[in-house]
Amino acid sequence: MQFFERLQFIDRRILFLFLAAALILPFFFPFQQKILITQEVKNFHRTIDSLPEGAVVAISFDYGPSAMPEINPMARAMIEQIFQKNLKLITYALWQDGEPFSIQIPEELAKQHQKIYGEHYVTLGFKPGRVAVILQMGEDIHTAFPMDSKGTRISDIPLMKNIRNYSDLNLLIDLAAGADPDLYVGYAVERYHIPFQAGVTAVMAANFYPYLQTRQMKGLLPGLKGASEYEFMVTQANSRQVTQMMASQSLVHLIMVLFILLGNMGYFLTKSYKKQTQQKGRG
Amino acid sequence: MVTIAIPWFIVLGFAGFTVYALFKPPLRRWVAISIALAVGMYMFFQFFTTTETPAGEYFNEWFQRFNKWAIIISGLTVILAVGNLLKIHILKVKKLQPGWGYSFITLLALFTMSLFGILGIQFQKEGIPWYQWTFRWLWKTFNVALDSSMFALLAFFMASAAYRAFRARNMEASLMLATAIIVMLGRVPVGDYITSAFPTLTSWILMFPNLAAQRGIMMGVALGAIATSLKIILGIERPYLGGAK
Amino acid sequence: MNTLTMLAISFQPAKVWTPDTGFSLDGLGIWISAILSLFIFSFLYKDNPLYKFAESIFVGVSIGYLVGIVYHNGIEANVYQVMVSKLDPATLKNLHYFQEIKYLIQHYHSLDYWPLVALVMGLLTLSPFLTARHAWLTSIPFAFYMGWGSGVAIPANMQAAILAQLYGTTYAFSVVGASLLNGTFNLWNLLWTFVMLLGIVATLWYFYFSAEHKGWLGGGVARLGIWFVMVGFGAAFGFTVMARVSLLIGRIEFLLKDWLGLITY
Amino acid sequence: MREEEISFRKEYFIGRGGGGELRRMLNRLMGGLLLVSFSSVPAWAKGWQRFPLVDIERINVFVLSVGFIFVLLYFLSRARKGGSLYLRRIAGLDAMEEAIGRATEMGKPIYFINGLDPPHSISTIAAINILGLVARRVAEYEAPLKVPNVDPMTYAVEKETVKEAYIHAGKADAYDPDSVYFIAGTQFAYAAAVSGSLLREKPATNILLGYFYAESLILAESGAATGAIQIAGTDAVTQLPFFVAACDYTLIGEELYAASAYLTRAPLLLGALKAQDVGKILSIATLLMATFFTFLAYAFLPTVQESFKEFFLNLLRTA
Repeated sequence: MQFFERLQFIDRRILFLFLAAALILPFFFPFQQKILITQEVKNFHRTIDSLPEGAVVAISFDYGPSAMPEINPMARAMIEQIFQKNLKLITYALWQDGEPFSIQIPEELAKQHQKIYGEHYVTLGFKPGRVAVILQMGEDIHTAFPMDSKGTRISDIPLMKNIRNYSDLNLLIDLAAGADPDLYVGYAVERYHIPFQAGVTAVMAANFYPYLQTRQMKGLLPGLKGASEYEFMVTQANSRQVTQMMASQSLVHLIMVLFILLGNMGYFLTKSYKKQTQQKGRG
Repeated sequence: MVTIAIPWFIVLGFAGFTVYALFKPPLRRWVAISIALAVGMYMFFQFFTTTETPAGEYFNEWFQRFNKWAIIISGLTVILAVGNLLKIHILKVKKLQPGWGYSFITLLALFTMSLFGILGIQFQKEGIPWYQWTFRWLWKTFNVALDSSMFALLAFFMASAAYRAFRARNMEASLMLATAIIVMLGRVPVGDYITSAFPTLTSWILMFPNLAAQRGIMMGVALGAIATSLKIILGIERPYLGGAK
Repeated sequence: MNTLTMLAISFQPAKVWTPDTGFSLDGLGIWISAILSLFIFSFLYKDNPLYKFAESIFVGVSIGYLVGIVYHNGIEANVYQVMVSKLDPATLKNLHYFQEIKYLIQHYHSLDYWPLVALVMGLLTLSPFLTARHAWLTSIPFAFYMGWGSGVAIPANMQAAILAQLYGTTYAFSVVGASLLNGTFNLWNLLWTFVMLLGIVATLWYFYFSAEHKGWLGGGVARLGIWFVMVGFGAAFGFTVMARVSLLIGRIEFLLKDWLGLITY
Repeated sequence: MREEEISFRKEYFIGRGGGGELRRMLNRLMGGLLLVSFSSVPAWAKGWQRFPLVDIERINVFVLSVGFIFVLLYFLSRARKGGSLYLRRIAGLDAMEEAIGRATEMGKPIYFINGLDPPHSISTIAAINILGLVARRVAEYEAPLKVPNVDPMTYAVEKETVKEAYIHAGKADAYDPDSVYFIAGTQFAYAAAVSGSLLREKPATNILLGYFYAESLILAESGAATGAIQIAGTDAVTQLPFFVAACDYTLIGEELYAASAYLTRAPLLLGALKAQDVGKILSIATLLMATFFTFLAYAFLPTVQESFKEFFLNLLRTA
């Protein structure tokens, strides 16, 4: 009996040890895993893929450094695909902590693809107000963002000259660590009828599946898995970083499931053992 | 001409009312209540108007103006955050309460970061590179490291909570446990190596039962949000009065 | 690939100072970041002064960062720049502060004054810190903001979270129904669509408080509702495990790669 | 009236005319009514004819929203007058009663932990309402109560609430002014401090009500480790799974408001809850009817007009 009971109360330091091992080992012994691409990610890829050359895509960076490992790979792959397809890109941030990402990532990739700031892409920077910004962008982006992240008036930027509001954008993408896609669906998609999709942290992902069925969201990238699938679709191979992260992720999930099962086994065995002894006592 | 003057009358009317209320304490809360009512009603009804006529455009112009104001005001609520932080920590340092050292560090971090933030993100005037560089460096060193470590910490708690507290006590908990395990295995490639049923089942769970539950919850939450919004507009519930009733 | 040699050879911690390039702020930043991360992780053992130290810095810098970024992106861009939007930016750029003020006063007729209303309203949030008697003034910006938010929230919720969801469910049935006629019928589709409907109805019924959940129908549907909710929560739980682990992996990667240089790619 | 003006008005009032047959029907109806009512407008009021009218595309949203306003106002006024509004008893409340009883038997403290949100957020209001009743019951049993706090404003409100509850129960001398206390000002510090004292004191019962963030996990887990009976309630959907996993009883989402309204009969909560219930039952009815008839029409009535088949779809269409 003691053994069963002990299964339920393994010291958490042992659990942490296993966890740490599962996390760190794949960094030194990396292994490639098969990538199975889910429908929501396929849809996400196709939405961008089916846009005509020169179409305009806006990406909203609504996450902070804490969600960086999950969402940065998405952002990179997404901008990669956009630049490969010769689409125009606008980035901005509704979370103050997302602003540096909304500037750095496009700039890095623009260098690789020889894209020119102001013609092929624009970074508008951060704006407080969330719903207010989403609504005002539907009416007039030029008044929601009077200046870009560099301090130029956006009416002086060639790319922004013909872009007034959502009706001039071909696609809106939200990279979110919170409930911002809810706000986009409520205030932009329904009100202004703009095609929309999102890449989100796994914490929020389960909440957004209703929007996929109603097509309020064209596609969804849920968490690191979504990022790895999408990256695979765009570049035909995963980057080393994402491969390794997925490897660690796999092992950790296995360990966690194992421990949960152990705990429950202990729970049930203890319970049935207690029942048995009670019956004996009665008899 | 008259139509252009109307909004000015309204804005000045509210301003006048506010000034009047400065001397008439019983009237004070009515300033806020009437503003919430007027703005809320306007935003509500504007949704149902078209913009296809001059009058509709005029309606829309005010809608946009309110949006722009909301952007500015929500930016300025940072004053509240800073004010509260200063109030708590300055007091602590002044009275040398236990832990005043930490408060001092918080204050120091706050001042350094806001100073370099304000000087560092130079827009119109040519920026001083030293400030800009320091600002980015501070952000990368402190904000990124602390924010991401803070949340990385949760993984450990998550693991120990999942192991120690997650028991199939009853039907409900068992269902949740089973789903969680399937999703955990179905969302990593390893699950597919065990059996290809995991990813398939995960997709099914997400697209049907999960969707149904989330949609049900979503509709309930939306009804709640509508009810709360209505109560705020109509002044039945007055969260904006806060402590200053 | 010989992974073990990789481990042995590539131990290259971030360098604060090298003979060739001299002092490196980047290296220093990485060291500070890493040490602060370890301070935070020490919380796992127990709450301790190191953790508290890191946490107090975090509270300070996160708000400090907000101050800087809101000042520029919120106030400078959306108040000042909108006010002077009719003036020539190039001229303004070359003026010094006093000249700029003088220039603005001279061109007072071509300024846009509307943003000032919001600025004044927003600055009223300062009132509790300045005067106790007129602390109530702070309710004005909040009343505006909450009234505004509530006004837009009602139709948005009604449209996106209620009507559109009802539409989506009904639409799924129209597709299944039409498939009976055009020969693409699949029994599973019908079944799963029905499961979806059942789940939505049962969940809504579970959260219906005006009737007792009794009898085989009322009680049964409510029970079904909570089962669906639990499956939803299970999915969320599984996803959350995934998310939290990803964040930790990201942090460990920073420590192993950027700080210690144990892995190189 | 000139021909072009009529056509202008027709076009104007009738709107863009998108959507299906039902919407077109509604358009015609509305447009016709408006046309009739405006055809006799005197010349001096001509300017008003150009005043914007309802965007016919959004008429269904308008009707439902306005309808909901009236339902809400009706129930609020009834709740205020003290009319009898039926709410079913939430199962979690029995569990709470039991848990308080158990704590008394064991002579161990009861912890009441509320989330990080300030006192004006709806979940904190609900939690404070329940705290009042819990405190009264605790005072009757004379069990020790502990309420650690993170938000200074919530702290002040809860202190008053607990004190009043003790006075109400006639046990004013048993009230311990330190039972409600401020423990830490930030999220994780709060979680650490509370979980530390949970592990030290091993309370018999933990009640976690309010709006929780990532700290929910730490709190619920350390509570479960001590073997306390845990009752949780929150409307933070992302945190609910942890509570369900680690607590003996969980009030899910709106159940928290319902429990609060049931106990206190607070008109604000009660009225809103009843209005939401009407919304829910209407949604259920619409769903069942719409899916059933739409399915039947599409599956078995191939010859019927498209507009008939799309009746419900048009009614619900928003885009």
